[in-house]
Amino acid sequence: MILHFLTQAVFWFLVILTVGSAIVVVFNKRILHSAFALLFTLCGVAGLYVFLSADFLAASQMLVYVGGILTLIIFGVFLTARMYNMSIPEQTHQRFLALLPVLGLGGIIFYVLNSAEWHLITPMVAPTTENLGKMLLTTYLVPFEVASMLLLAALIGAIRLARPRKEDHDD
Amino acid sequence: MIALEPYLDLIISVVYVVGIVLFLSLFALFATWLERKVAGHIQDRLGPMETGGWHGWLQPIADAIKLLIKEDIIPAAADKKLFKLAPYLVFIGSLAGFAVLPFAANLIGSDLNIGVYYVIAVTSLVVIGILMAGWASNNKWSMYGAMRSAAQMISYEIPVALSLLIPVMMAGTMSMVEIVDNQAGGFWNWYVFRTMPFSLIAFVIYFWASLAEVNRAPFDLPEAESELVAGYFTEYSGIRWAMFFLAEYGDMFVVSAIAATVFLGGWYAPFPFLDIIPGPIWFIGKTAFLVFVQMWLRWTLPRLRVDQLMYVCWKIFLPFSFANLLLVGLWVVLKG
Amino acid sequence: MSIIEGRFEPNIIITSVDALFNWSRSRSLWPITFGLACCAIEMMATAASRFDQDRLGIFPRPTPRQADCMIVSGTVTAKMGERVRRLYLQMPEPKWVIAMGSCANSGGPYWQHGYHVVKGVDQIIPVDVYIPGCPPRPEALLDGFLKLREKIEQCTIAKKTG
Amino acid sequence: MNATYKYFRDIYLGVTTVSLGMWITFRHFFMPTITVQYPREKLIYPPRARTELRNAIESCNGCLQCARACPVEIIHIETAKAQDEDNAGNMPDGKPRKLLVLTFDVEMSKCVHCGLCVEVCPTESMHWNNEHEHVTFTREELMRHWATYPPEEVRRLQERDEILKAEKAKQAAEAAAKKAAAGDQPAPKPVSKPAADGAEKPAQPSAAAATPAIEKPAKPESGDGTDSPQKENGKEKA
Repeated sequence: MILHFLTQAVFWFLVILTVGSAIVVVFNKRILHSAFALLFTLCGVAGLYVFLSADFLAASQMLVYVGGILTLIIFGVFLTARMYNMSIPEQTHQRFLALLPVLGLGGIIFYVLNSAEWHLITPMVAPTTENLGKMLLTTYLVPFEVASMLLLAALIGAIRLARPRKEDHDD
Repeated sequence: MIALEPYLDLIISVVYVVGIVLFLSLFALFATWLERKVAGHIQDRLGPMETGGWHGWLQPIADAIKLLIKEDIIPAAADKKLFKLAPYLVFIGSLAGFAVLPFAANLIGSDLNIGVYYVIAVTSLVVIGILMAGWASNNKWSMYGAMRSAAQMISYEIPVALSLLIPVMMAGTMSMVEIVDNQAGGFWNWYVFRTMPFSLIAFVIYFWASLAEVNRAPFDLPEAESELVAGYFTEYSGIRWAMFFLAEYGDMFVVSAIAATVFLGGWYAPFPFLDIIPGPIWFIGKTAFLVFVQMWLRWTLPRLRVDQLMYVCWKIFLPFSFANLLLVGLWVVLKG
Repeated sequence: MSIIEGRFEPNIIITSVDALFNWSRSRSLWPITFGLACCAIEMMATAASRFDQDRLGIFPRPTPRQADCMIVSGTVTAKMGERVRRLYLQMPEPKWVIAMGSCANSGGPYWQHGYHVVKGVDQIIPVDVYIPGCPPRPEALLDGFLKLREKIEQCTIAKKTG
Repeated sequence: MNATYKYFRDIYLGVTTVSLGMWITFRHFFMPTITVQYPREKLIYPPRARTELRNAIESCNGCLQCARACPVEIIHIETAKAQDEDNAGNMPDGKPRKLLVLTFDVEMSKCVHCGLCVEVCPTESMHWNNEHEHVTFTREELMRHWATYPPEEVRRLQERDEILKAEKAKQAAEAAAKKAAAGDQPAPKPVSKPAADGAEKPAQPSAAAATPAIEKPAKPESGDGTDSPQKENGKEKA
């Protein structure tokens, strides 16, 4: 009873954390506060993954999104001139025009949510890492390799951009 | 009287968490004392002597009480919310690592099957906390310290992860308990001595890179007092600063404990006949020895420059880790 | 501390809490490291192996936010005085100041004709302990810390200390 | 140098030098410490070490040489001539004490520990004390008062000295007047101090005025500091 209640409480805490900080991300005027609020959104999502017993995914979420992408965003904010205290204009001048895509997108999402078949699965306690690894290197080998090629290309491109030019610097 | 049976797990968890927090605080306190003694003796002096009876052992207690009752300054120009939040975030990041440390076969917070991966993941919380502290202080030194710290921790996460993959590959699991169980029966079974010299190189790379992870000398650029006052915690005083300090020593324990777990046989004794000494003592002993080596290194080596730091990471540790990984992978495959 | 200031007579609880607090404060005096002149060399010598101020729990800190006391070691010029005062104001309460050497005490050799020297650091910040000497030997600085301990031990949480 | 060679050489040097450094600190870890645990053990310095400045007032003859030598002018001495009624006793060298040291104040907060006062002291009463525990809580405490006379006694002795000096001045003026009346000297010297300075030259031809005139030159030697105005004057010139 208490355990069930606690589980529920943790779940709802995670939900409120995720959604609440996501709202802060969108509506906060200071861009860096938004970036830091994103931390809690990402952590909340990681917590929800744990509820789905996708532990590897949860840890990856922390490692990649919190450790990598969020840090990158914060660095981007830090290193952009005059961005520390830049306030984002909140008023929009075309509210009615904006309402159309919002309603359209919301309708599509609502339709998808309504028409999808939701399989309620019982959480598995078995390790997921082995299955994940096997599937990545067998069934989903092609998308995996395509993703790694993309990342490699990005890496090489970044190095190329960051390198000093020959005329600037010759040794 | 309600039946305690269903809640036993819960109660044990709560007790364990409280115990870990206590252990972390006590360890951090006496690690500061040990650090000052080690520094003293390396420099032919004594370190704390007068406070408390034997060799100034009450020194950390006096420091802790003083920090607790010190004025808590929040600078007027600081970003107050983030300024208050940052120490907790750093502390939580450090504490979360303790959840998977196997003090003994059944004395572990949670034997996750992704244990090693989990530890690497939660350290990213520390990075965000440090960035937050540096920015919220509204101080250029804090800012530089935070950016250096983030750059260094993210860079060094890669050699750390690659070196940790070697024992993971050899054990075929990421669960801490299983990794340790694979090293049972004498020190020649420890992963640091198997597949010589690859795993030894992996251990050395892990240990050095973990120094950078926890901002210890010779990689203490983020808090370099000769150039950046005190780095990201320049503006922190009293108990908030103490939390950063606690987190730093907690991190030292975590990285040393992981090294002890995956390379040095965890709670197993070096010789089978010494197994009568309980596991937690071996585990904490090995960890404490590695913490001692960290201090020893700190008082031996000067601080590196930023470019040297990055050179060591990207041009030495990274290629060696990759080569190491490949060779150990071959070894594992060929051995079957 | 402000909640309980001036509300209680000294009683058994107040005095024992005082004893604990004063013990911890006086045993863990962390000075902020900055040297102004030649006295700074003796200050460093005090921290070095021969005299080892760490024995007494004196542990230099790089930032004023973590410091408990300030060693004004050397000539305080009018220009530097501003900075010294700012560093002092940045330290968290409770805080103490040690004036080390003749220049910090009263201008030293510059007391007569030194147009550029603050004639004693106590003109800009409150000083608790004066150490004469030019520069004082490490023993004198250590003695200053010991005297400062005596002063700290008279603090009480029941009333504001000066 | 080949880049590859340099790369591996750097790694090799890094590993070996770090190991060497760790070996050195490890050895120091087990070496005996050289710390002097100050409040319990104290170093003894040679007698001339500039430790704490002290004046043994019982052997001070009030000659003011230290005050003149002091580069920061922080030694303030006032003396009075000893009379028979004072029972001033003898100096440590056995000669009778000529001057009473009424005040001997040193502003220790300004002292630069140069040691010049110790060098010039003829009686070695200024000395280094070989102690360090002279830390104070207030700046006023750093004003060292080494003379032992209570303030009212100081005032009484100063007044007595004034009276004696006024008498002497009167005698000198009288003598000068007598001399002027007797001889054919140009201007009479009515005031004491110019008389003291100027009396030497005109005194020589006249044997009648010899007695007071000889006393006068003797005065600046021993008695430049007999009273404060004279002392102040002397110091200003110095």
